[in-house]
Amino acid sequence: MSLLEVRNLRVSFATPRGSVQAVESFGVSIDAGETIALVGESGSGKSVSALALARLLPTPPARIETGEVLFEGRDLLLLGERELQRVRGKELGFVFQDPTSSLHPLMTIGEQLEEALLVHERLPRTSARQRAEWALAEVGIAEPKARLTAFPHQLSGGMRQRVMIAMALLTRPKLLIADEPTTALDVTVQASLFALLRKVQREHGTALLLITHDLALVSTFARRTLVMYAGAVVESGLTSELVARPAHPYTRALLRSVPSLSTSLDHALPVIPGTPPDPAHPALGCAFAPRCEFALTACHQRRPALVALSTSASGAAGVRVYNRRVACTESERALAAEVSS
Amino acid sequence: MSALLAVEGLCVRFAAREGRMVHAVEGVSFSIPSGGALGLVGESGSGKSTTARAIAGLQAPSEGRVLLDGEPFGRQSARSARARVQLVFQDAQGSLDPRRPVGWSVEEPLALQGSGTAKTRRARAFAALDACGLDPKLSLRYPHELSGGQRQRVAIARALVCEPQLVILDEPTSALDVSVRAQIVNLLCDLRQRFGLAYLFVSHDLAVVRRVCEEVAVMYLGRIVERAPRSELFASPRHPYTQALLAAVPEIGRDLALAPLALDPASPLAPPSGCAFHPRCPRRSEVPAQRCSLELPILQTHGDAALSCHLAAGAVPRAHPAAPGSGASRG
Amino acid sequence: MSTSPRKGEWFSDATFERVAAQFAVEQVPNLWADVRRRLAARASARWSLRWLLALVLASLIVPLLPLPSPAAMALDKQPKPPVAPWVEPFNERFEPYYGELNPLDRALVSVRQRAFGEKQTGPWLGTDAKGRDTLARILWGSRTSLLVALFAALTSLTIGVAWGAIAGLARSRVDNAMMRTVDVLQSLPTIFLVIFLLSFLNAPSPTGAARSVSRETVFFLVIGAVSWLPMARVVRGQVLALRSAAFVESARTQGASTGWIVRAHLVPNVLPIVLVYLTLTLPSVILYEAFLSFLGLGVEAPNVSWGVLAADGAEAISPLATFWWLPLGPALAMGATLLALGLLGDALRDALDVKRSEA
Amino acid sequence: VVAFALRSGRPRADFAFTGGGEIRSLDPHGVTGVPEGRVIALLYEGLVARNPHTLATEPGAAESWNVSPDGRTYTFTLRADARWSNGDPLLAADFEWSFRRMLEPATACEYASSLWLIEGAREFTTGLAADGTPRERDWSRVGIVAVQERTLQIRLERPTPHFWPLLSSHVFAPVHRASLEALRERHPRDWATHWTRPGTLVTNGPFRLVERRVGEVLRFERNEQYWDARNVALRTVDVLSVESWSSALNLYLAGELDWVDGAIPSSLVPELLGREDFDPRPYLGVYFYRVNVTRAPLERREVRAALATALRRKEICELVLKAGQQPAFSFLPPQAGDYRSPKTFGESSDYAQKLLVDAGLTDAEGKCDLRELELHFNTSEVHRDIAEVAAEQWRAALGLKVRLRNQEWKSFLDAQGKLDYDLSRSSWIADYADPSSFLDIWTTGHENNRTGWSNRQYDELVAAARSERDAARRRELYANAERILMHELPCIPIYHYVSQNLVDPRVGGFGQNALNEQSPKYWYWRSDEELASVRAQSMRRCEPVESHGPSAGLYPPSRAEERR
Amino acid sequence: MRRFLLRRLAWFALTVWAVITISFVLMRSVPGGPLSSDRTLHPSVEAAVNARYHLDWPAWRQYLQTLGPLNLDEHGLLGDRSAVFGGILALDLGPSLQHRDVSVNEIVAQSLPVSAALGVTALGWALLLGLAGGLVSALRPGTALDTTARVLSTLGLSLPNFVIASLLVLALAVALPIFPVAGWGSPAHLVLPGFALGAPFAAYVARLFRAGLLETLSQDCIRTARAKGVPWRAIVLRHALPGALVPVISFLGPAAAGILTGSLVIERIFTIPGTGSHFVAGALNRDYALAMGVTLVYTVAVYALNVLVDLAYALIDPRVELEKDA
Ligand SMILES: Nc1ncnc2c1ncn2[C@@H]1O[C@H](COP(=O)(O)OP(=O)(O)OP(=O)(O)O)[C@@H](O)[C@H]1O
Ligand SMILES: Nc1ncnc2c1ncn2[C@@H]1O[C@H](COP(=O)(O)OP(=O)(O)OP(=O)(O)O)[C@@H](O)[C@H]1O
Ligand SMILES: [Mg+2]
Ligand SMILES: [Mg+2]
Repeated sequence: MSLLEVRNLRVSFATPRGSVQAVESFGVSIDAGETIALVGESGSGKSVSALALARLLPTPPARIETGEVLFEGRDLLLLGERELQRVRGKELGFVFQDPTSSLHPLMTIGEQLEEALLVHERLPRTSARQRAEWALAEVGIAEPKARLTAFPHQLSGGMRQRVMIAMALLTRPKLLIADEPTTALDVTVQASLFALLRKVQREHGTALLLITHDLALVSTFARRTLVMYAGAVVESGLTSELVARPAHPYTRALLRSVPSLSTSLDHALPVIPGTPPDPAHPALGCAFAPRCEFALTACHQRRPALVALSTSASGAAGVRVYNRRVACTESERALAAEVSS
Repeated sequence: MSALLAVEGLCVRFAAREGRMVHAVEGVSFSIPSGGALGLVGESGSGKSTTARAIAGLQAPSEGRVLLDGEPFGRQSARSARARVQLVFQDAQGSLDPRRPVGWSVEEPLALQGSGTAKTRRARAFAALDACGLDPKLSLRYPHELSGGQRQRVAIARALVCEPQLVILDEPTSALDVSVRAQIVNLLCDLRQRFGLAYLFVSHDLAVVRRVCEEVAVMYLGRIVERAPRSELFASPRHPYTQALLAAVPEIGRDLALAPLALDPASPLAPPSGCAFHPRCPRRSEVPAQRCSLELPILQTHGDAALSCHLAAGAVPRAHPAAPGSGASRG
Repeated sequence: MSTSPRKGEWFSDATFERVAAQFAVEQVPNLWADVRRRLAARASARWSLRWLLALVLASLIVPLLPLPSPAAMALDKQPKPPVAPWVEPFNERFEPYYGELNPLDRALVSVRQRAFGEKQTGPWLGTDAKGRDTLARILWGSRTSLLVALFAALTSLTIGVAWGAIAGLARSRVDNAMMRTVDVLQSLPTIFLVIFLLSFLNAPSPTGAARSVSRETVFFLVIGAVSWLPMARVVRGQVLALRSAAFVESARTQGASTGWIVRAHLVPNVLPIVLVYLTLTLPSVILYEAFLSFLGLGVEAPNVSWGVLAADGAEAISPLATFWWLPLGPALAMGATLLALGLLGDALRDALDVKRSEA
Repeated sequence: VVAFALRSGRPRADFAFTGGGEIRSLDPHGVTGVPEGRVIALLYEGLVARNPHTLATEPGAAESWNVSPDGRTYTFTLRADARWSNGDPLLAADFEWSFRRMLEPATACEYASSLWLIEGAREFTTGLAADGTPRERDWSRVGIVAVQERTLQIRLERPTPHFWPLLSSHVFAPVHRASLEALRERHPRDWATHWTRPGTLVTNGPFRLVERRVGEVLRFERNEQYWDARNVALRTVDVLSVESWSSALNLYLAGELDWVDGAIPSSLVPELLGREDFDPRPYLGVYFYRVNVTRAPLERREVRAALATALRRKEICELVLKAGQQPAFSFLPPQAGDYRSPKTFGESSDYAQKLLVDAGLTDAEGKCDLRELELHFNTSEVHRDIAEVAAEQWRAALGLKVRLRNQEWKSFLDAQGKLDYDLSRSSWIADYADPSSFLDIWTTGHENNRTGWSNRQYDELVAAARSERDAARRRELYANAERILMHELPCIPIYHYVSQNLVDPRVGGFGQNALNEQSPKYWYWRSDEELASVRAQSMRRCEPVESHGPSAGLYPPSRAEERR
Repeated sequence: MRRFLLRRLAWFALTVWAVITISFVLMRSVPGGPLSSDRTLHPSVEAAVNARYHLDWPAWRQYLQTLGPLNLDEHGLLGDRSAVFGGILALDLGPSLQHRDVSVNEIVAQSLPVSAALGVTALGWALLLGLAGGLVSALRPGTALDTTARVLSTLGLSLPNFVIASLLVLALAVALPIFPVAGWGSPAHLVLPGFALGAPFAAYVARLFRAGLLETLSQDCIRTARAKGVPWRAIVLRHALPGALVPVISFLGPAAAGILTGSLVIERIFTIPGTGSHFVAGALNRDYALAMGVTLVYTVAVYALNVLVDLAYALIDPRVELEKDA
């Protein structure tokens, strides 16, 4: 059984101008110790899905319409607030996208770090403080002891982001959901942070759901990848396979647009023409169809389901091989042909 | 050809507790010609945003000056002059009025200049949103109803809509997905080519910097440590910090280098003596007599490039970082 | 590289045409439209607004209504408990004595006399110790109280908000001077001001002709002098915080003038808190009028105000005999009005709070 | 803070009453008001006192006296056992010194002028001789001499019948010289605030001050040094300061107060009238409107007369006031001693209307040409009520427009003093039951005239009456004066007061007199039997109310022995 | 911090001076004087009384006399020590002109603790009811509980406190004699007046607290706390409360001052010997000394409370810099 199993999550927001379908269908399953990357269009519902599965969205205006979030077999969506508290923070860590507003401006860094330990492990204050100090040192903050008494506004943006990461790692959760954890950091710091994450994962078997736009980072760090578009997962699979042979036209287009230090500057970066669909007025057919170069008439009429492309029994022993799934009528056909050939 | 923007000896210092000073920016000078693009990269907290804000006139420089077309530029400049320089804030959420629909915010610069009728203004706002890859229908939404990337694009559209001459972009693409990022990058390049728009581009994303900018400056603790044309900098970085930076860039197909630098960013409150980078510098031993920790290197110009490093004289450029580094196992 | 670009060519209008085709352009991105929509969606706001409008209307046209005169006494009657409207809907005992009236009201009263003649409503809310109709007095009294509230709202909104905004935006010296003025004014017991102004502005005229300044005017002046003080403080605090907000700075880099920033950014962002304070100021002002009436410094008889009625009503509460309808009427009127104001203010605040949208 | 402020409650006093708010002073030479007089009466005793039931003069500190045949020299013999509360003997010199103090300008005694009927007193206070020339102050020229240790002689300017009631009033109370002078020595600047503190204040009355909390309470205990202490029943008396009459009523009904005297809200009067403990009695005071005779239409007598006759006073008394106040058609109340006011005017709106028509101020259709008049009163509910009714009556009868204008007390007085009014509410409460107390104030230039009215004939009549020794002749002179006053009507009398005492039925020794004057030393609590017998004898038909007093009663030591 | 307090002290002196001057001018320009009474005094007597209280002095001299221990009469700068009182700088406000046996200092000393006790009780009621009401309605916005709390709070806001007080007396002192009808002396005497005085303030507190709580609860940092698994109660108490209290605290300054003066009506109804009645009595009786005394008390109270509020801000919010915002 996987650590986290999310099925068919649907989230909408009530706005004064009608309801907005932010997440249409989101599903993922994560094993212990595994790293899964969630990439996709900005505005495609990554953050909302992540927040929704931990039930951290304000309701109203948000509404979780359907779905199942099985964490170690329990459905988080059905848990009482009290039981949920026991899961959150202890077994489920969260790094938010915006560290500035996510830290409490009126509490010291130390207080905020200790809190989870005091709540979940009922540590005495002094040892909680000790642990907090270590955690700060771990994420590379100089003079951690002094920083414990600092307030968030006294830190630079990068430092705040690292505090958020330290806070999430403090209780060594079983699952860490990190929403763009390193956007405000320069690449050298980013590299060291990922080294730390990797170490924690190795030592504690922490699973990681990494939301990011950095496909290069994904390719080096995540074992599996989910691609979202317009509120739905459109492709998932092993990162290496997905990078090597993207099945969904959106994934393909995405990979094509990745800039790198080595590509030629002569041509403009390939982009996906058109604009993403308006979640307030979802289209009937495939959400990507209006921008898709391969779109068929069927694409505009029927929403393709996320289906398995191939089931391969190969791979090293003990390593589960995942279904490669894609939600595209066209590539389903094309890939099926390729695999069978 | 005279520079569109010239920054001369810019220093920004903040008063900190107990009478100490934060030397956020120290003696930064550069210039951007009309239609030029300078990338500003560097350590987080090294003063990039502060430089950008000082140029935009949001932060009074403690020393030095900013010239636009040879004229001093700042808070007191006329509205027409100020409209020629636009700033995209690092924090897109904060730079949009939380109680205004984003469409209103995009129209605001046009309304301020009083250009066109309400209808043409809206048309241009929609077009700018569209050019940044946003559905104009989103213009009815409030900032908090948008995703991080959508907000960032609104902020970019807002800066571009009034067709300035210079845009200062502070990490404009950090929250964007690659495809949108590509779109923005293309848009920026396109605008530059077609209309001679100039950029000061602050970013952590070196690949994007490489695409957008012709020249790149690297900052470390408030100072520019290296400045070079793009081809030169990415091909043969000369400052050890630049080298470390480039080495840490993740690339598809290349495994992440493991922490090449010690995680010990110095604080601008108490910068290290001598070269600010020396405590972390992997190559300081190559300079004799502990010169790095005693003497502040000065920024020396070599042709198009400039470098501030004691190694400079006898430095041998390192191998290109894109070459496969040490292998590390996957998590 | 082309030379300096012409304005308006970067983003072609073609895009606009395309967008406009699939998008209702009339839908202007407009905060106020949203606020209106949200307000309209709220039942409590609708009812409050209706009640307030009805009250304002009633107080405007009260001379036209077939009510007994609020001043005509019937001394042969003791305070009389209410008679249900269905028991005695109307009687024919109208006595057209109103005391002093302005020409407009006089005209309205004569219209009323022509229309209804001797007919007048029964004592639906009872009568007071001098046989005057409580309902009529409450409606006539609403004029003073509503005017006081209106005046206080106006001064708070104009002087208070402007003062606070200017202090918040100004450099430190001006700010300091302005806030110290507020300090001093706030430290001055209001009661002094009242007595001072009453005896000063209401000062004798040697000929015995009509006084130039009526007591109500004095009252409004005092209210005006003090009611904006807390508002100025609050607004200043908000403006101080907003002044350095990124979106204000961003507008500044666009070359926005201070006036624009105030109008376009500060107002909508300060408004929610201003509204909260306003809904707190109005009751306290209406009650202050009641307090002064309790001290006998309120409006002049035979004019009435809710404060006078409440004070009289409170006097009538005694263990010996309780004329319960005397305090009840004004209390209900005040309660309902202030409740409506409060609910409306809450609704407005919530409507402005774009984050907490309830569709 | 709470604990500090709530210093533990004192036990309830034997008797508690209130006369309204905080009193001005405990210095008998520094007060004028009725509530102050009540407190002074607890603390001090003058040479003579007045019997609360009969208002007859009875011995006080002086046990006997005689009057010289010319009626000008009074010789008092002080009791041998008269003592101050600290045990010092009370001597004639104390009285001499006290009267002198009263007359010293520096004392600033507001009642000093009432002593000017004593020979040389006026000159002593003002420093001016009778002809107005400045003159050295010389006490020896004043007719107050302590001829012996216990003999005091007072010489009046001329024989004065109302000297007796005056003498028993609180102004003539003695103050203790030694303690006052010692304090003055010690606190030259603020001796006054030290002098009246409990423990420092030395008095000679039936009670002495033991506690004072401003705005809250004055507590008194029986003065065991008082010569008649054996006849004083109450051991402790509280005088509470209660600003609001409804609160006073509440406190009374809850048994916290035993006597409330004051303006009971008129809406409650009907509820009280049938009760045993509320028995309004005529009171020596008149409620009237001053008319500013210096202003345009009011300088005409016809207008004033029209105003006076157009009022329907009965309506005001019965429907507004309700406590049995009497409509006033004369300035003096009917109870002013032997004096009877002449009949002068009546009420008739037709007559009033005719007056105006005859004067050419109202045309045949009854359209009044008079300008709008302003009715000026000080802020108070009852004044407002009366003014509203009066204004309405004038409007109905004369078609006159009358605007109301209320002012708070001090501004009101200021405006009245400056003659800045048309019609202004006033009242006059007599110090003693004598026409002079009412009619003197209307003489030309009298500081309490305040209407601008002046009449030579009137002045002469009053002056003649003042020195007339023959009582009947004197009454005659005063009646003629009042006739002039009520013809000229610079003041429009409205009603004569009643006292409105709300007093526990069990209280005995409570005086019901026209001055509502009380003598605290007579107060006691009736036992159940006595109460029952009093009730049985009572002529009034009223419902008995429950008493909060001690059912066993509380009698003075002398009576207690008697009963035993 | 010390600099802040020192600066505030300097401003304080200036404010007090301004208030003294303004009230002096106001008081003296109002018609009527401390001596005017129903029975006009004989001019010579009046002159004597005026001289006794130096009311015959020119205004500037009275003003200086009010201010300080300088006594500018013919006996030289410090005078012959016969001045009635020492002046504000000497903390001697002199005798009351109305209650002539007592000094204003004494009156203030006696009545201030009473008012303070009443005020503390009223504030206690206000905070107890207000915070509870605000909490209830903010935690369950939109529910019946919320609506009830809000309607109650509006009622509290809209009923004049004298009506509330009269009804309370009728119900809880007369009909059911649980509490004394009026008077002072025991804790039971405090309950009803405290409640009547505190009720409108409770309503204010409830509204401000509700608004503040809703605002803070919608912030992102609350989401962080929830993500850490902090129990809801701890979130409300530790994370949301400080921020939500800010508007309440800024209201408490003026409120406490209002309780000092606004207690007049309550004091009257319950016959409580507090300072409230002296405000009006001082002004109405033209008791210049008493009026000045209570004005000073009020000014000091308002100012001190404002400083306390600012300090509380700084205590709650580390981003507030006291020096900058003084
Ligand atoms: N409160 C809200 N009200 C209405 N719509 C919302 C709200 N919050 C988010 N949305 C919409 O939901 C969609 C998904 O948003 P989400 O934040 O999950 O995007 P994302 O994938 O995280 O994007 P990014 O990478 O830019 O952060 C977006 O279209 C956004 O506009
Ligand atoms: N208002 C301020 N007061 C005090 N110090 C400040 C202020 N603004 C910035 N600093 C300090 O100045 C330094 C430079 O900050 P700046 O925001 O320019 O960095 P940056 O290069 O943009 O970093 P990042 O990449 O994280 O955005 C930082 O150490 C920061 O702490
Ligand atoms: Mg996101
Ligand atoms: Mg930055």
